Amino acid sequence: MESLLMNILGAVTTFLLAFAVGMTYGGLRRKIVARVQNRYGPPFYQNFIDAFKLYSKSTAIHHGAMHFLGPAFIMVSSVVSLMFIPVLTNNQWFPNLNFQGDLIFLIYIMVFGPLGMALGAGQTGNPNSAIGVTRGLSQMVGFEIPWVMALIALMVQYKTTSITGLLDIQVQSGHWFMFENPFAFSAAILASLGMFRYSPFDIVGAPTELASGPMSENGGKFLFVMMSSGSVFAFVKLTLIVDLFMGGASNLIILVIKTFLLYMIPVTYGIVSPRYRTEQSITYFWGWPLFFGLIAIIYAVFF
Amino acid sequence: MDIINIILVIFFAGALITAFAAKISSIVQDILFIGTILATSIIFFLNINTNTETIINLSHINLTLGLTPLSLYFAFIVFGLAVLAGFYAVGQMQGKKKKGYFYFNYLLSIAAMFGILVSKDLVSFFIFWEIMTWSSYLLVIYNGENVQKTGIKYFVLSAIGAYSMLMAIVIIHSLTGSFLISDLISGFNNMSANMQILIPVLLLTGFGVKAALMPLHIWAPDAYSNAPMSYTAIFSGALSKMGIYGMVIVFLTLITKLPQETLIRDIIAWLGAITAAISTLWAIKQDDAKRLLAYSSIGQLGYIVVGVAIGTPLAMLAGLFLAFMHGVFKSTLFMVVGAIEKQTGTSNLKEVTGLIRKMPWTFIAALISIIALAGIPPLGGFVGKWMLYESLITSNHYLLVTLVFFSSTAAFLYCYKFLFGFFLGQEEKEWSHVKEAPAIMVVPMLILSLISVVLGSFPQLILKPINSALSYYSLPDTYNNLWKESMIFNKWGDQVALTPIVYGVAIVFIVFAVFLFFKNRKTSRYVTTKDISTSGEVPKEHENLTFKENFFQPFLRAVEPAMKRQMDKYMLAFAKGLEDLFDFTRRIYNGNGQTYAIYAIIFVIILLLLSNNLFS
Amino acid sequence: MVGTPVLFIVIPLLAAFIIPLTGMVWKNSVRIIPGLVLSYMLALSVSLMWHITETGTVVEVIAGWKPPIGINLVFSPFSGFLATLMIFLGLLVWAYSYKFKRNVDSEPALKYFILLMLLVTGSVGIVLTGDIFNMFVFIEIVGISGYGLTSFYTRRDSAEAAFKYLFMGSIASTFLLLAIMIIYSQLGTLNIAEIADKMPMMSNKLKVISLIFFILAIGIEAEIFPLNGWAPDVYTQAPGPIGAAFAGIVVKSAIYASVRLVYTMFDLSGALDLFIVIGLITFIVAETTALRQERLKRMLAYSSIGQMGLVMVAFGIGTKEGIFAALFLIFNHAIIKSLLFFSGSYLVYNKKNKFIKHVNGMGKYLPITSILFTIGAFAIIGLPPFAGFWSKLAILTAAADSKMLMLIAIILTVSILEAVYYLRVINRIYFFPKKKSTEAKKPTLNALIVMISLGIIIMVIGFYPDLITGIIDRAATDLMDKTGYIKDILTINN
Amino acid sequence: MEKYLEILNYTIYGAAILLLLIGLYGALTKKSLIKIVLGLSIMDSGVHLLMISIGYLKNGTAPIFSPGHENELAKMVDPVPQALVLTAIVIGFGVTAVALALVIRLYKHHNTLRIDEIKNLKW
Repeated sequence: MESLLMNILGAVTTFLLAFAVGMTYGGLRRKIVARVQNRYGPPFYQNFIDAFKLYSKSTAIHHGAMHFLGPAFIMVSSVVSLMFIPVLTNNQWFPNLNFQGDLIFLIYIMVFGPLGMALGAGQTGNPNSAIGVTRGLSQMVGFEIPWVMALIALMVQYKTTSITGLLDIQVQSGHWFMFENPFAFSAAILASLGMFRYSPFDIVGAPTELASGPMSENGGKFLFVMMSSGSVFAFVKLTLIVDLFMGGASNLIILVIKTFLLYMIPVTYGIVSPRYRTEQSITYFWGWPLFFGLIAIIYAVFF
Repeated sequence: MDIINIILVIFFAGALITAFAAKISSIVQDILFIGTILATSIIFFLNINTNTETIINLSHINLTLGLTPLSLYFAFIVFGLAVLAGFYAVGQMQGKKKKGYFYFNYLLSIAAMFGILVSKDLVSFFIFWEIMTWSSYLLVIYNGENVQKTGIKYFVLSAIGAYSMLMAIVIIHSLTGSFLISDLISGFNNMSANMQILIPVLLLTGFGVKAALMPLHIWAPDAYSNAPMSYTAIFSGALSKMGIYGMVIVFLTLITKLPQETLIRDIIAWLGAITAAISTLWAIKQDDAKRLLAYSSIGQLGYIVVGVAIGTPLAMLAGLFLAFMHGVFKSTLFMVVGAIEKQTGTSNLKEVTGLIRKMPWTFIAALISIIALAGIPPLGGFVGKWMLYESLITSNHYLLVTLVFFSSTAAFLYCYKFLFGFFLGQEEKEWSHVKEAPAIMVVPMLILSLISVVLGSFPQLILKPINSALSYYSLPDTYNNLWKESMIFNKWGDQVALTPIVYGVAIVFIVFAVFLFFKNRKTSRYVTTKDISTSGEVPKEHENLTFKENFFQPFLRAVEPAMKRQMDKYMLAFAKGLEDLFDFTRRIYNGNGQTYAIYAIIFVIILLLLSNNLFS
Repeated sequence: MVGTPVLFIVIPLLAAFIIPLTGMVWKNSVRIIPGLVLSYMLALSVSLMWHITETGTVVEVIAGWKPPIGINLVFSPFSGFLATLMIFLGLLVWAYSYKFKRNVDSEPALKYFILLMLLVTGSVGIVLTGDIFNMFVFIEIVGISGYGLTSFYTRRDSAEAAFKYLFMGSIASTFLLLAIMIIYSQLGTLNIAEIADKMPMMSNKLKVISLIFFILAIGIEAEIFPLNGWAPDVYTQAPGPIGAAFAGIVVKSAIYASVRLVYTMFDLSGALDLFIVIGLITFIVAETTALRQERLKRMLAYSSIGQMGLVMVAFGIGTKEGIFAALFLIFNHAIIKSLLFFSGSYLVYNKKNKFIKHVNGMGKYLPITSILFTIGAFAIIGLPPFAGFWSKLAILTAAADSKMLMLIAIILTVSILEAVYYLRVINRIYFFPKKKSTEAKKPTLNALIVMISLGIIIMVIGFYPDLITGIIDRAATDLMDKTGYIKDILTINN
Repeated sequence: MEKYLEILNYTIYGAAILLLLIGLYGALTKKSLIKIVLGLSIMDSGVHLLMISIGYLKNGTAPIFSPGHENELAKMVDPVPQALVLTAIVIGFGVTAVALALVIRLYKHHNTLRIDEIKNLKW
């Protein structure tokens, strides 16, 4: 009973941590982008303010059951995948459900979110939402392939599909996989650009246009849930890559540093790139990232 | 009489009586139809026994019937779907013409599938296979649309498959002197190397047709979409599994004994994966839900073929599990389309829209099945997909797994298109009259969706019979090894525990759904889908807010090169060319009696000239 | 035992003379007497079949001259099987056409039934006779009655068909006589058994020439390619049931003759391979030609020719399984093709051109006929559980046992074409809208009974082939037993 | 001289075969239906002649048993071909009659006797 309670406590803590880190990173990104674009930009805690504002707003209208369920689906995706990722190398702290799933499972549960978002957006009847969803799903097919190839390369190289297993190998040997198999790392990083949906892959949400993309019909608590899910999800992705390629983190500070450095890659890449059209981004992902993925697998098999 | 015979006799008698009951009354026909299915299923489920064997003695051929654990597993699929789709069919066929024709062929094809499964010798296997083919052919052309194109295409492809199988059967008989499958298995080692290749290839061709494997799949989109949906549920759900069933036997018993084992396995697996990838792309392109699902079926069967072809214990588990799951969710989806078609009169995704509030139960069934199809945890589809990927990775098929993964990810696109097209989006006035389908149609769908949900948390329900089926063909026991209760492992010992996953997903989902619901329920009100924020403007009445055209245009533009070449077109062109050739050659018979006489003289002269060579 | 084999010949010939006389008194007797004669022949042959299972082959010596001098009739399991089948079909054709031409005045009907009876008699004679010249005579009887039946309808292009048939038939008879004379001049006998006995004495060259002449002559009747140009025309233009009679009776007798030649008379080794080649070419050409036919009966005709090619192939395999398969195929083809011709004639009843498109939508107006046609088509394609499947399985098994894999592949490939054109017709019957100009004609009761009984036979054989396989097996054994045949005839002492 | 007479014995065969070929030629090349029927008849005659000549013996006697001539058995011509020819002639006659009847019908139906114009049934 006590362990169950501890588990739940741990899970909630993990969630809060992910929420906080994700929100902060989001705010920092806004700031950095603004500074690069020679604007002043919002403070780094702006996202917290936004979230609080959204949470306290009451929702006036809804479009039906899926409108409610869509955000819940998204949340399931980010939270459950968070539960299955070791946050720290020392598993005593946040064990959650680390040993119960593996990478394949994680890949699948991570795509659960977009589908949920798609369903919620579909119910609203806003054509812009649906257009955004189709773009998002198409783009997802694009980046999932190199991403999966990178992961397969790792799994093949180390004969395990478990995240904790891969992490343990890194911790014990002291070698990070980003150096052991740099191609896999490149493919994963390039794929993660798409996952974050920052520029140049931001046609899905189309944030610079007014009220377009999957979220355009969501406001208030719907948007709050989506936003927090997004933040958690960003944390999940970063932690996952850190776990898989950068030897994990033995404590929170290292985790923050590593994830932040990692996070800067899509952010800076986005700042300097103009937006791609959907098919351009798909072909982008099936270019170099796919090639790297292929090389990674070959490297993993033969070396 | 033996149970198997009784079931078959009931089926055949029931089919005939049902067909002729049209003279009496429509209700009686329905009752007889349902009665036949229920009676046979009840007899079957109450008397499951894999030990009995019935031998029907003919003068030179003995037909041996009996169940094996593997066929028992497939019989579950067949009978389960037959009953549910049967009830559904009664609902769907209300007020339609040619009910007797439909019921007759429906029952006959179920009987034939059962017959295939209980056949222990190749002749009865082939007999039932052919009965299945023609009864399903008659149902494919039931709607009378494109009968010459769709129907003939289906039949020709089926005939190619069946005849290559027949060729294999007679060759086997000439080599072993027996038609028994067990004799084939035991005598396979003594055959010459050529025959050892030829026989499996021929058999696989035969099964590949029904399993819609790559170059032989061209019948499937048309056939699946033209048959009545209540039958397509069976067609795609159970009938295609007969091909899988045959493949499983071939791979488990024959291919393993070959020196070229890995080569054949790889070829078939790659064919399966390519099938899956290409047909997924085509499914994304379809605007008709039936065709979308048809292509999706081909793709799903491709996964199953991959699993079966790879043939490691885990891959076999995956293939067979997916076979069951595909039967469950794909028949649900076909039923959904059927229900929508019955209620709205069309199955075009471009026309129908916004049915979620009109047909909520259908939507739930569709949603669950789509999630299962997409392989997203915690539903049953995930278990199969997981095992498939793990088996591919652990057996060193890295590019194959990438390809499979690609098609499985791309499948999300058509999944969404299906759900969005029918249920989500704008609620147009045109469909405001639509009502939920009758209960007799909805309940089977819901039961099937429930199965999808249950299997996601308790895969052992299905893994146990699969395990006994596999151990019958002397594969190592997989219990404790690859699965244990609701835990599944791979060869490297990595595991996925479904129970925590299901709990986790359920808890998170409920927490947030409840949160959103209770926080918003009081304050918010429902508004129609016309009342949306289009960039801050209020949309006017005449403005089109429905997004239907060119749904995945950007994606399709990106994958265009892969879709340029269509096997279908090549094959049709080939058939057309052949027919024209024959049309030309038949001019030998030019109508002039004298020419015929000249032919005769030429014939004699040729024979005389060749006589030295002919009669040495 | 109701009688001796000679009655097969005597009774119908006698009746043929009497019928015109009785026809003057009682017009209906013209229809009825042939039926009675055929029924009697059926009863006779069935009882003989029963008899020979106990006593072995019955050899009838005519006019007290013992073989090899006298003419003899041989009722062996093989010839008896074919004779019974032919008479049975003849009876069915009679029953089917009993009221077929009710609206035709009795004068042509008189010809029709007598000619039908003679057709059957001639074919039975070919099968039963043990003498090659006698065989020639019977072939001519079949031919002449065939010409008459073909040109039965004056309004169609029937004379054209009949003339082509006659043309080819005359050439056939010339070469048949030549072949017979070559053999006679060398061996000094016309008795098949004695010829077979003395055959090694003949020089190889003459043997080959006479065999080729025989093959030409009998091949014309057996519709082998390229000698079958007349056949589709005749099938198309003759009255519907006569198409069945040709497919089921005449061709079978010719096949019998050719088989008797190759298996019993000649001892040339390459003859069987020739059979396979010719049969296969016939099969392929006929089936591919049938694919794009526009007329129903012509399609059925080509299909029939193709099946005969397949029978030749099966005989050419040369093993007992092959003969078994061939005989099974003969039986099935006789039954099934008759059903197809019978029901097909009603599907395109009132149309002069009998285009396939005239069957459009008939499934609704002629449900039973359509179902029977469907059963027939499925059976001839070889779909289980209909009769045709077993013969197809038998022939493929025989081919496989003889290691002829290419043969199996070709047969199966061509069978797909066969399936295609039959299914096209079936699709038209059920799924195409009826043409306004066509009108459905309900089959008469007798025709319906005949068709249904044929359908039932197809189904029953399909479910339980053992009903017939025993007889066929004995027949096949009998044909293989060449020395037994010679001994049976030459040592007869009654 | 003897030698030439010996050859002359075989001329009958040559004549028969020549007749056969003439008939065949006529049947195969002439376009008129009547000529074709004539050709067929000539063919028949050729065969009949051949048959007769096969049974013929030089200086043979009629195949009739009569008292006192029992020792001439070997000199008798073979009676069988003669019987056969009789039958064949009758049959040939019948066939020719039917053929001519058909020719009349054809002429009425098609208004021509050219066989290459009577091609309603083909392919």
